[in-house]
Amino acid sequence: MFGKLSWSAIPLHEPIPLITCMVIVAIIFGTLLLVLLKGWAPYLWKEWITSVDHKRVGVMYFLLGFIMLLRGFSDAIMMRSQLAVAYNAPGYLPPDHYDQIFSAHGTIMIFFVAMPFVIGLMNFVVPLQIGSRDVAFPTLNSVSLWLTASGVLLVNLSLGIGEFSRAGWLAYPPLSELSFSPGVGVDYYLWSLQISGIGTLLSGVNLVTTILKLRAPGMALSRMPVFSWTALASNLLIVAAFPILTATFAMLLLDRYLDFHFFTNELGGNPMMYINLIWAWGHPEVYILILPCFGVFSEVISTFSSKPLFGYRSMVMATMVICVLSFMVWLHHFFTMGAGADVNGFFGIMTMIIAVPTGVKVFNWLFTMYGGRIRFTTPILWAVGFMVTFVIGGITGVLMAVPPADFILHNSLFLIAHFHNVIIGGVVFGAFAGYTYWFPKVFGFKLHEGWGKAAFWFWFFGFYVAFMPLYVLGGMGMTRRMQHYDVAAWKPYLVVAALGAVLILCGIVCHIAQLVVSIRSRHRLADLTGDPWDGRTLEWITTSPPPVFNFAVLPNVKGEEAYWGMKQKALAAGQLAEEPIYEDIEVPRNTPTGFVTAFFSTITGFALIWHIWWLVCLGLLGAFLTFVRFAWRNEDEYRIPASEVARLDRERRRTRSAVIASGSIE
Amino acid sequence: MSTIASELPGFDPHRLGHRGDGPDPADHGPAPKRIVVGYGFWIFLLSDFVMFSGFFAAYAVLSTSTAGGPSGRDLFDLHNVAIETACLLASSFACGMASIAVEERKALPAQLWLAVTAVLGLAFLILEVKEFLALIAAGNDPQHSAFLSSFFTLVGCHGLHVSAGVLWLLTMMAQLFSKGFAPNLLRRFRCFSLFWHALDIIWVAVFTVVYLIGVTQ
Amino acid sequence: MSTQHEADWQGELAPGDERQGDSGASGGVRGYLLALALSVLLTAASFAVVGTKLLWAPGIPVALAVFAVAQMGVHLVFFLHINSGPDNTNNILALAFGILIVSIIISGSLWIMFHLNHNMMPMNKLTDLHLQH
Amino acid sequence: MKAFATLLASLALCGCSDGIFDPHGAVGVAEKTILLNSLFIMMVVGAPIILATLLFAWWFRASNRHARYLPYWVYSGRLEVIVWVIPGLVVLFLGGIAWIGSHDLDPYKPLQSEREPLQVEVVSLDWKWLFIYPEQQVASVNELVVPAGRPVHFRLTSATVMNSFFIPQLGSQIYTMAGMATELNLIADQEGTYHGLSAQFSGDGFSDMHFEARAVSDADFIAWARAAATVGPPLDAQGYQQLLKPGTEPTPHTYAAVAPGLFDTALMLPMQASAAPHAPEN
Ligand code: HEA
Ligand code: HEA
Ligand code: CUA
Ligand SMILES: [Cu+2]
Repeated sequence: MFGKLSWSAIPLHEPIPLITCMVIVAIIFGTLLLVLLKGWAPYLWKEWITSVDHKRVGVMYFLLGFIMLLRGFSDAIMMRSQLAVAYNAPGYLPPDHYDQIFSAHGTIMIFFVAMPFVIGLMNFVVPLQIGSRDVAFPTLNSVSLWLTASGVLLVNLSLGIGEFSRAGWLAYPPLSELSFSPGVGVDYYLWSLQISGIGTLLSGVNLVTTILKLRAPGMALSRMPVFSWTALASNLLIVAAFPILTATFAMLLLDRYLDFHFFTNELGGNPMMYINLIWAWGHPEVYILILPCFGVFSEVISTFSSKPLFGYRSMVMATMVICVLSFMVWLHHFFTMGAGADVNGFFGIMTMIIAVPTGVKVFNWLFTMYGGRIRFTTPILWAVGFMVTFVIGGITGVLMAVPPADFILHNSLFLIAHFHNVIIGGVVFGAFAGYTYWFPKVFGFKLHEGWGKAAFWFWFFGFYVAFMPLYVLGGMGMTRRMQHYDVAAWKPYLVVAALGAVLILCGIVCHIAQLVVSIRSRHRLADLTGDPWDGRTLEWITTSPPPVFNFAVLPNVKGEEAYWGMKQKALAAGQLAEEPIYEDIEVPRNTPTGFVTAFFSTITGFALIWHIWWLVCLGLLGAFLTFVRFAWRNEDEYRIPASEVARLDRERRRTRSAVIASGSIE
Repeated sequence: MSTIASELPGFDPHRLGHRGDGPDPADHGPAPKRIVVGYGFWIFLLSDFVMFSGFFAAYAVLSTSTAGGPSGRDLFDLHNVAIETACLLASSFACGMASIAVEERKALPAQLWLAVTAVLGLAFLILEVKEFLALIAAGNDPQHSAFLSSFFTLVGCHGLHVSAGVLWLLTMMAQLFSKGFAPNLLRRFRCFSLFWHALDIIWVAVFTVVYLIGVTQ
Repeated sequence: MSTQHEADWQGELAPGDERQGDSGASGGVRGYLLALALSVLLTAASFAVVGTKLLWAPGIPVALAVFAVAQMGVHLVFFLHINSGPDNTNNILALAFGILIVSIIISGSLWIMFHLNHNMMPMNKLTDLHLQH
Repeated sequence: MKAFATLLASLALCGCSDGIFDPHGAVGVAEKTILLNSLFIMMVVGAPIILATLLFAWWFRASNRHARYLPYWVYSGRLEVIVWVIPGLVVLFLGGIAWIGSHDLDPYKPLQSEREPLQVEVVSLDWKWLFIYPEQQVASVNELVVPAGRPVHFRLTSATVMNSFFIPQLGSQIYTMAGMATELNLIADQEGTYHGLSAQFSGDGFSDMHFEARAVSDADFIAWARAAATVGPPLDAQGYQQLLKPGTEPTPHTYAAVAPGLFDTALMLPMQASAAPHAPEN
């Protein structure tokens, strides 16, 4: 009846997961109760859960990332503290638990923290920046979001029901095959990533189409802000890379469920093929994460230096070169498998070539600051911190691209240090820069600067304290994924690294404090102009928060830095351009399609993991019916009358005019 | 602040050189829904091709890993494959005729041609399932070697796509019947025909790489 | 407003769309008939090549590849209406990107896996256990 | 900057710890040299960039009235070229090193030496290392003894999941995989005891999957092999089955009388392990 599921799946005898689960369940029920008691449920349902507005979807992605960040971080701090005490001792986390933790940490951080954050940012900003009303397929966008949430739910269910994978974040076979991982852990891993992967793929299709087909009049590609360019590159990579992941996981699933022999040891299976394919996805994946962050830094550095971005053309070219090259380097993750000198040499060189366009970007940011008037707000702190940190991380990456050097660095803590260096120094810093930069656009008030700066400094130094020792440990020959060790010389470094993680924790606490304080003093921090930073790109032309339709009239773009040009003209003339003629605007209707689809896919996924076949059928049937129901819908849009559009826009023009009259925008 | 540099003639700080150029065809603002939907679906199809490339790569690598069991040469019946191919080709043609009927808003011919498409698609599926069942009955199931695993997966994945296409087709016929040529149906139909023809392209790769090259090895 | 935009976008085709009133070689029923004829021809040629003794055996896969590529081209042009016209540029670019990725993945994987297998298969040193087919 | 200082200081520090910066074999020495060379070449570009970042950020702060404001300085053809060429040159240089290095230090390539390499066959098990000396017909678990100054040719495979055979102070690591035989050539220049381990996660017992690699004098090696040949149980098919049971092995030990061709059997065993398809658990 219930397949493999039984009471023994609940960790009643293991205190750590049990308590964690109980706390989480309590929090979830508490939140639900609060929502119900306060009567917020209808509002949440109507305005958020069923929303297809790209801005709301973006915010929800963001929230998802934020919640999972706490989970990912608690895993990290458990690992660091375990290693700080596990010298010649078992520590407090037995291997089977520790192995789940690093696997979950890597999986969650990449798929459910970094990805939602980056996708959320692109979702929110791109349509505004290119002057569009919404993304190309708003309903699909909501489906993507909820499929990702479904993956998140499954991963977290594994905490309390059954177990998570113990095979690392990429689940190399044969370890991840049924014969070596007979439990449900790997199945949790595979199904949650399959489901959320489809969501990611759809969101990539959506954004590529949006960027290529929905730009405002006059917004030629050669005038598009660099963030939108990097978003285009990143989404092209999603569209091209995620299908490989889907195919690879499908094969591993067939091995595990139907006794196929793609990657098994026996009957001709070949585990090397899995490793080959997973990295053909995996390397582009890291650029999917970093490219939009490069875009964020480009916007932030230019805005706060009060200068256009230096070398726009080089910047765009570098972005696209990275986009294509990232598909030609994947073997650098397994130089030590023994493919031979020619293959290793070729992929080593291709890898290094990526350093060239990346270097060009760094130089261009540098020259953007040169001759600028840099206002040191929180976003630019993150940007400068990024430039310093990322160069180090990039260089250690190039070091490992030299095959003979990788022969001694592979899988060591040096590697761990490299990728945390680029991911924290690049993706996380970029995420925070973007978060502080666009927050006022999302909510209409700025974030508190003091707490933001405190968070930055804790993160910045915390990062160095936590990860520089790992470079050293790598040099001392310590490998990754160790649960305990007996080399005395390693211990001091591991203790320092644990302290670094505590510093980072302080940074996270500052972030939470910042959010609380800012919400409390939102009236004081309010920004009525819609343009708090003296911005240059189109998103700053509309109100904060923007209306559902984004722009009352689609902006007519002339020249690069669309908004900057209009603003200068208005300032010179002392008034805004003439009032446009307002027209009715069609806006997509909200729909529960996304939520319902995700509901059924979660059920299907859960049933598959536990081999509850009747429930699988039920879930699939539900998903199909949802699809048909969606296809049958007649009306998917409603009209906002011109008078309402005009009313809203006149209000915006009034505040803008007042600012213009006062002579400066700041 | 009386003169604005960006308004000066010849101001082109980025040397992009598009000032004074003729209008860029892509400068016209958002595309109409027809193009947006078609393009989005096109991108999706390309991603589907990439997914297939994963299965093709796996097949190509594993096709010699027969673990002492039979190889493609021993198993494949080209006669059957030829009939399957004929079915798919004919159905692609029928789909084309259907799209002409749809463009001209002729409901009856459209339904007829769609039905022909579906029947041919089903015929293909039946043939494929029969082939699979025969293989399994003879003990050559996908559990027996990496080669067989990858063969069943690659060909089966194409088959699943065809099945999904047939389901989609039937849903659309029902919609056409009950609601006529609504604009969203027209858009969906265009996507469908892209999908159906793209499956053909994949089938060309399948019968070449798997069957034809398979029997010559 | 929206009709205005429609007009502007005359210069662009959705994938799979045919230009209105296109009476060229790919248009209408004639186009589909031609497509059918061409693909039947190419398919027949592929199947024939396999059976033939006329062709040098190692050349057969090459011939098959050529026929397959030709047939894919036929499908793209006549069924999917992808062509090199200016109204199709964006669709072609997307296709080119797709083809690039597909070929990188397939050829890259084959190259890598060939070398790995070559370097690691213990066969040459063994009385072979599993290559006996 | 601080970061660099930390990094460099730490690199210097670990000169006295057993790691890749303290190599005791020709392969390791070459790899360490390549690593440091590459690092310094890149620092030549990287360090100035970091410095310039901090400098520009500080000098061009809005409150600095002495800094020149150039709001329209956004393009320079000359800089554009320089910006592409500098990293390009660095990569050209590194690329050359990478190409030559991967050929020269290819793990499969025999080492230059007058002496015949010692043959050692390595099998990674759950979670221990089996070393077979086909010429001496002995074997050991979690203890690798080799003569110093004589090249060693390893053939490696895995009895179960993937592992990576790695002795940081001797140089290159290489994967061990079931049904596949990889090869590796290493040499220990001086006598000594080096830490060896698996660098590829292989399951719950992974952390204990390390061994001692002892490089000894020729005479000691012969004595060790002779001793091993007399004490300890024989390693036949049955003994091997015993080893296959998952578990860690805290105390190294040796085997006498290794069945000939044991490595090749071990190589093929996992491929047949379940020639009869095993039913998936339901
Ligand atoms: C956002 C994520 C991200 C980014 C951006 C990068 C960027 C790079 N990575 Fe990293 N990498 C990872 C995430 C990332 N990586 C992860 C997660 C892993 C491990 C996964 C696992 O095994 O679990 C990994 C592993 C990894 C390996 C495998 C090591 C091993 O397993 O043994 C290698 C080897 O080549 C590598 C190289 C590089 C290179 C060359 C870059 C380059 O793109 C860096 C380019 C940047 C610069 C070089 C700095 C700026 C440039 C200049 C200042 C110009 C001047 C400099 C020069 C000319 C050199 N990475
Ligand atoms: C995005 C990727 C990401 C991030 C951010 C981190 C962050 C951290 N990681 Fe993680 N780590 C991985 C990806 C990541 N890691 C991967 C892939 C592995 C390999 C797993 C494996 O072996 O299989 C790994 C492994 C790994 C190990 C295991 C090493 C080993 O194998 O021995 C350790 C050990 O302590 C560790 C520590 C940390 C610490 C202390 C942090 C902390 O310093 C930082 C914590 C970070 C945050 C809490 C913030 C993240 C925030 C955002 C991304 C932005 C979102 C912001 C808003 C919504 C506002 N990591
Ligand atoms: Cu210190 Cu050897
Ligand atoms: Cu990589």
